[in-house]
Amino acid sequence: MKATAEAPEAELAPQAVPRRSGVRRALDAIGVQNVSLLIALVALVALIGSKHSEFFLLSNIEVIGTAIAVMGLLAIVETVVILLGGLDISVGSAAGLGSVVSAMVFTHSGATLGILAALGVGLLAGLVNGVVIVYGRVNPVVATLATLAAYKGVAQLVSNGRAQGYTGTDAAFVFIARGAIAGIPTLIWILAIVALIAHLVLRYTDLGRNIYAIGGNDTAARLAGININRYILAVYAIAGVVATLAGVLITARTGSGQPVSGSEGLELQAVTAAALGGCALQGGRGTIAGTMLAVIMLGVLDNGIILFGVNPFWQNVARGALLVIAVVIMQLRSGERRVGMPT
Amino acid sequence: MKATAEAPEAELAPQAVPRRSGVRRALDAIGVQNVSLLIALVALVALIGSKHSEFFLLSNIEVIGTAIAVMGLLAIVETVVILLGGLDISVGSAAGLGSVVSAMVFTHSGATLGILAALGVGLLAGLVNGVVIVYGRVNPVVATLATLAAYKGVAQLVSNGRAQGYTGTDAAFVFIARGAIAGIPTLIWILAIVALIAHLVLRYTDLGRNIYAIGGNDTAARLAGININRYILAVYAIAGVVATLAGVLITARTGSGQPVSGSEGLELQAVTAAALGGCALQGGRGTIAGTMLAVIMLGVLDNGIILFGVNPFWQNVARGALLVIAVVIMQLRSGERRVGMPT
Amino acid sequence: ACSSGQNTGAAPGSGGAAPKTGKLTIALLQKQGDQQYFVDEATGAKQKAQQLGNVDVKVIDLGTDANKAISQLDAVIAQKVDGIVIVVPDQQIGPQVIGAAKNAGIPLMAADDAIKDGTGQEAPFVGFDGTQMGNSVGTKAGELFKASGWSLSDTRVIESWKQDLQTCSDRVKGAEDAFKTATGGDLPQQIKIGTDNSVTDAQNKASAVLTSNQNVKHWLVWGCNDENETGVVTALQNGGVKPDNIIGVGLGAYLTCKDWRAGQDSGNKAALYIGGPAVGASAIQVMVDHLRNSKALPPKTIAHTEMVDKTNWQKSGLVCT
Amino acid sequence: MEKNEIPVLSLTGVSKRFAGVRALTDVSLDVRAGEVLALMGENGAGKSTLLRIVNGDHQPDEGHVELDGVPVHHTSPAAAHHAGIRVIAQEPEIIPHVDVAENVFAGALPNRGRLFSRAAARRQARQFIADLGFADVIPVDALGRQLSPAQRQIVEILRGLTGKPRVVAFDEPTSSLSDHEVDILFALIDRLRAEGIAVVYVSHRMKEIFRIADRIAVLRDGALVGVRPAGETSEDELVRMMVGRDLDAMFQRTGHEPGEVVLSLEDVTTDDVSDVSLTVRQGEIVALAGLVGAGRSELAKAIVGDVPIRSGTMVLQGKRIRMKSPTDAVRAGIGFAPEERKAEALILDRGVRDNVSLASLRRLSKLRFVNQRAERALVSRFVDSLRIKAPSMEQHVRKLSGGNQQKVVLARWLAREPALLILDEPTRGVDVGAKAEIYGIINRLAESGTALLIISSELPEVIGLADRIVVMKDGRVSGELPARATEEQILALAMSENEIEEEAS
Ligand SMILES: Nc1ncnc2c1ncn2[C@@H]1O[C@H](COP(=O)(O)OP(=O)(O)OP(=O)(O)O)[C@@H](O)[C@H]1O
Ligand SMILES: Nc1ncnc2c1ncn2[C@@H]1O[C@H](COP(=O)(O)OP(=O)(O)OP(=O)(O)O)[C@@H](O)[C@H]1O
Ligand SMILES: O[C@@H]1[C@@H](O)[C@@H](O)CO[C@H]1O
Ligand SMILES: [Mg+2]
Ligand SMILES: [Mg+2]
Repeated sequence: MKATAEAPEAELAPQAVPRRSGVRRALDAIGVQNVSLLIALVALVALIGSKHSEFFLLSNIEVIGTAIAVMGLLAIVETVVILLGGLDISVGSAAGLGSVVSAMVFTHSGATLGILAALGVGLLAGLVNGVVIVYGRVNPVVATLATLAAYKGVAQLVSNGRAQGYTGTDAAFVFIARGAIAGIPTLIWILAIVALIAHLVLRYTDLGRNIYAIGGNDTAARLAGININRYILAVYAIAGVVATLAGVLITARTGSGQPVSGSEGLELQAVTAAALGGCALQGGRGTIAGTMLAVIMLGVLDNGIILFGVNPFWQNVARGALLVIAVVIMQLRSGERRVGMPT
Repeated sequence: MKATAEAPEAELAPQAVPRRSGVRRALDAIGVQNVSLLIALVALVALIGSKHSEFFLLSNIEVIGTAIAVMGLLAIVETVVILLGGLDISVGSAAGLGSVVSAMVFTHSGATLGILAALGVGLLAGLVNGVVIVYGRVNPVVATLATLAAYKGVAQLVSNGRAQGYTGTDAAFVFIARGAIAGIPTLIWILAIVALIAHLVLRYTDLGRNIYAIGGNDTAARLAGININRYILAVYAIAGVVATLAGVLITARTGSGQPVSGSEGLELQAVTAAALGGCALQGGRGTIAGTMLAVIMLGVLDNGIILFGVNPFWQNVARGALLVIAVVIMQLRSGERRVGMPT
Repeated sequence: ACSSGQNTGAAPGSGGAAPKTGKLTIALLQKQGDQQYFVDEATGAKQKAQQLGNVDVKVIDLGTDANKAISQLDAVIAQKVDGIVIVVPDQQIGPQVIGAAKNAGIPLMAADDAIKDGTGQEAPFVGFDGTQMGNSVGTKAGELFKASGWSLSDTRVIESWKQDLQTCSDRVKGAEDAFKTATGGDLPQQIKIGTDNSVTDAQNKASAVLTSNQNVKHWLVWGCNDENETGVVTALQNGGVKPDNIIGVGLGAYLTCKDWRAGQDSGNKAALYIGGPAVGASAIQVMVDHLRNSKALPPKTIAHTEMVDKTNWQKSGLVCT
Repeated sequence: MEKNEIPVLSLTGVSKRFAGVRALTDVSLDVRAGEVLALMGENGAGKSTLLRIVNGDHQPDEGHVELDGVPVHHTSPAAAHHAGIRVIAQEPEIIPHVDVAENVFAGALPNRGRLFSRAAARRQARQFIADLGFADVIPVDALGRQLSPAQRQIVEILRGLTGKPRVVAFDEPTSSLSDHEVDILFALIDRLRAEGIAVVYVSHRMKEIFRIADRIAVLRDGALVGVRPAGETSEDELVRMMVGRDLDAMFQRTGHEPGEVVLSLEDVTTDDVSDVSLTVRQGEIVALAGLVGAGRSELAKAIVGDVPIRSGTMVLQGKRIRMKSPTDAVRAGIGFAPEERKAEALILDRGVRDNVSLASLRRLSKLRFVNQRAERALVSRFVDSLRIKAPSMEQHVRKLSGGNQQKVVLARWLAREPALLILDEPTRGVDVGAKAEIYGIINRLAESGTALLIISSELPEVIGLADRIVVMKDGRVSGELPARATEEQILALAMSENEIEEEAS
């Protein structure tokens, strides 16, 4: 066992940074992945800011913060689902469903009930996903691709395909969309609070640790006596609730319930953010911090592209290219050897 | 556990069917998964046909065949990519790129060069994916989500966002879109030939067997002397070529180069078909036969939904629900126990 | 039995077929069928069908996918519907669409976006003209701009649209041209935003625009549709621009009307009401007339449009949900 | 502890069938408090299946399980776990991206309310690991995926001892451990016995069985052949019970002159291995001995190009060569069967056929099409000679017993017939009968001129097979011994001075 004693760090090489200095230790706590993301983010900010100093205006930073709120919420729950070893593609249409339900119920019964109804529908939608997956034995990708279509249809059916209600004069919805607490926009607060809760639960409770265990090796988790099914059901249910919460934000921001147009494509963005933030799609690996960094980076990217006034076709190219570059930098720093499929 | 005790066969059925009778042997060769899909397909056909005898019109069956050609091609290569343990979300926009390139080059230099140019661009696009994944160490989902955006942008840029050219009077393109050989539409031939080649390669050559091995356990494959990187590059390159071939079909069918019509969700349909057809998204498990059955089933489903004249909102619900039902039937027949994430 | 796929023989024309009796099935294929405008159009079509009796309308959403349009068109042809009304996702596929219907001898008409066959001959059309719609928007914006007394130099126009949709580009161009004519002057500096035609996308992108134009005082806003226009206006207002400093002219009026109905002060000053239900209804009306009574399909049925604002929208027949 | 009348665990008439296989037939067995019951049987005899029934992972088709005389129907491992039943699985299940502390306490994390503290968990884990004697082998803050096979095995053992176990079953716990860890484990089992816990111990190693067991139960083809008190039976009797006949001598080394040098390493240094020089000749069997972590597997991977060589030279069949990847190595005629069958060698969801022929496909194909008949012939030759127990050649490897999976890995490389064959722990989990067969095959390969480098932690195997024994310690060669060296000689070279002292005291 001498070898171990003498060089315990190096031999655990690929990912484990040796823990020597305080800086090192701090970096380790953040994770190489996150440090790289941070570097990529700083580089991006420097690039944009050097040409467009307006970027640093407080108002612009608020703009970025509010623009990412909806997608950020979805990225957070997507992260939890991915950590568990699943995937939830249906979050986009669940958000659309939440948006119309909140606006419609609001019209009849006020904001509180409207929001609660939306979250209730989200709970149901999430549970349906969970049940289909666990008891119907349907692969999570197929299951949630199917419910992506189904929930979209339901949102269209209940709204008859029309934008619903008008929340632009309601104090609660206006507060969500444009209010602020301690000078910080409500939307940013909501995102930050959800992120913080997710972070704390994942990191500091046995529930969170069990999610990592299940996603990392479900056989190990099962044999160790963890009730995997219950976790899957619960996590999908929560994903549904948070997705409809995102829908409530869409309603508040746009002033009406949007059955589909407000939420289309959000699911892929959420998955992208999670993956960019370092989640392994096989499960068991990733952090909320990483995902949030990725969400911010995507938000900054979109903002910068508009500041530069890039033509929208170039925007697609730029977005794709920058995404690749960010990940390449991040990965090459980790020094993994270049064989096979990266995770 | 009574269930288990009473049906010990069912419990482990999927692959371990002992080879007793001829029937058993035949079923074994097809695979339980495929048998279940076949049953689901027959049930669906019976349901539609019982209400709408027009379904069985030869012309309608041809329509289904030609309608699935584009998506079918993408599903085939997606299957190969998934078997290898990867994913290619960019096939949709690669198809769009192929479509505009074929139409634009055609306008200047004729059909043959137009088609070759498209396939060449596809090869390049596929190689870029492969290089980014293998040497850039970018997770295949993130990489191809990024190139999904990038290739879409490129297609828009070269075409200035407009449909390109007019191929509706060109003999070659017309032959592809509406011609027939031995009474069977050219589009169906193309799909069938590509499917057959993929099937033969996967099943009967060392290349195919190595693809299964890499997807099943890449470390094992590597240590057995397989050059994994070369396989990944080659498979992504082929995926690019076939995606642009699908783009050529789009051009032929629509009569013009369509920059984005391929990327409006075709990639998710291709993944859905592969997964429904029994591909495990972790890699190493799945067949072209299963995927093709799933493609046909999705085609029949779409066709039936039109026959029934279902309102488009219900269509989404119905599509989602039927997809789930089909998989649930399939899975429950396999008798797998209901714990954890299904694969 | 090889076939080159070329059309052979005389294609049955769309006129002069024997009148049909009994139940009619008409397929309505629409691009972006999940957009409110098209949802309304489909509703109008169905109501008209019910009113005429014994007519079945099959509504099919094509998204923005031209390839899907061909597949679904093939399917309804194979299923032998009696007539086809199509809103194409891309006008370039006109020749294929017209050719396929002609080959099958099924009468076809285009709605919303006109299409031509290979020889340049237009298919019977019902709907609006993109450029003309844009003209109405530009004219109204021009009038409001003149009345406001703003100067060109402290004003910007935000134009927001899905840049790979031809009809959207036509509308924006139409608005620009008409604005100049109406004001007899130049356009203020333009800021063009590419969106996916959804409210949220327009809103997110416009927020960032505000950042890089801190010292602009006044804003003009138009776009492809109400989604784009209201999204931009909302973003400006959320960013602290007073409604008085915004002149937004919508296209569709189905979203702008929400502010008006609520009596909310807003930058949405006017909108071109386009009667989606009316387009759907008249498409079915002419098609059924053609099928039952052998009336020729009229080459152009331009639907009613009307510029509305918070004072008069209710009179136009616009239903605000 | 006095021996209770009522056994802690008892099985009555337990049967279990899988498609095409009778895994267990009418097995009745008792385990008492404070005893170690050894469970033996050939590969595929049903040992692991029996343990999976005990821990609720499988349900018996017939029969039932009793705990303290009360019938229990555990429908999940969670339920059995709750009742105090622990089964330490044959294949360690490790959670890759969390640390050792969380791996050990998986499912029963130390927390206050729902709150989890990493520092507290590590502290407790460190304490727990030290209490059980593995402090110097397992770093608590390493991540699961960074652990070596031996460490994984130990983590699996530790996990099974958390909480308040009443019954602990070890399914071949020592198959990837070397003697040092085995000793710690046995001390631990003695402690469990003293605490009145009922212990079941599965192993193919006779030496261990006689060292640790009170009674020995033997399974053959899923049926219980008999139970013997350890003091009243012999190796020969057990073998007869297991295989139904006497075995020939285990090792039949036919000494002969080795030929040309096939592989020669000079001062090879990698990240974990330093200055290794060694040669292997045609027809020679060189064994690499050493403790866990000595760097033997690393060296093997360096030879096949899977781990970079930082300095030094490698000469293969007279040519200086530098492998960039295992692809180069296989092409150059080197075969390598890695030690971790599940992670590194098997395609679990493919059949026996695909797994065995994997490295030979090129040779079996013409114009890239695999000649299926030749393939089947090749595979069935090895299925027969290694006695791989599977209902058919298409059976997915996942469904084979552990030992049979190991045989599949070996078959892949034996079928390939390379000029130099490197086998890392070739007989892990393989039963006595099959071991003899494998030794026979290795011997025949050597006779036909193959150069063999065999890494093994089982000293009898090293001594019985090798023409020469190279011993490694801390990443370096610490000495070389001729054939027929003694275990003591090998151990002396394998252990550092202070370890020897500890061992002595
Ligand atoms: N899930 C399964 N499906 C099908 N057959 C199985 C399954 N699990 C075990 N078997 C079969 O049951 C038999 C008993 O296997 P088991 O794993 O209990 O053997 P074992 O005695 O533990 O062998 P080893 O010493 O090799 O570990 C074997 O033939 C094996 O192939
Ligand atoms: N005690 C240990 N602590 C940490 N890492 C270890 C330990 N033992 C082995 N390793 C890992 O094993 C590698 C070197 O050991 P290697 O596996 O080559 O040794 P070995 O002699 O084959 O022993 P083993 O029986 O464990 O395979 C190191 O790189 C290290 O990652
Ligand atoms: O896309 C637009 C839609 O938004 C509506 O304005 C009507 O015309 C369509 O082309
Ligand atoms: Mg076993
Ligand atoms: Mg080793």
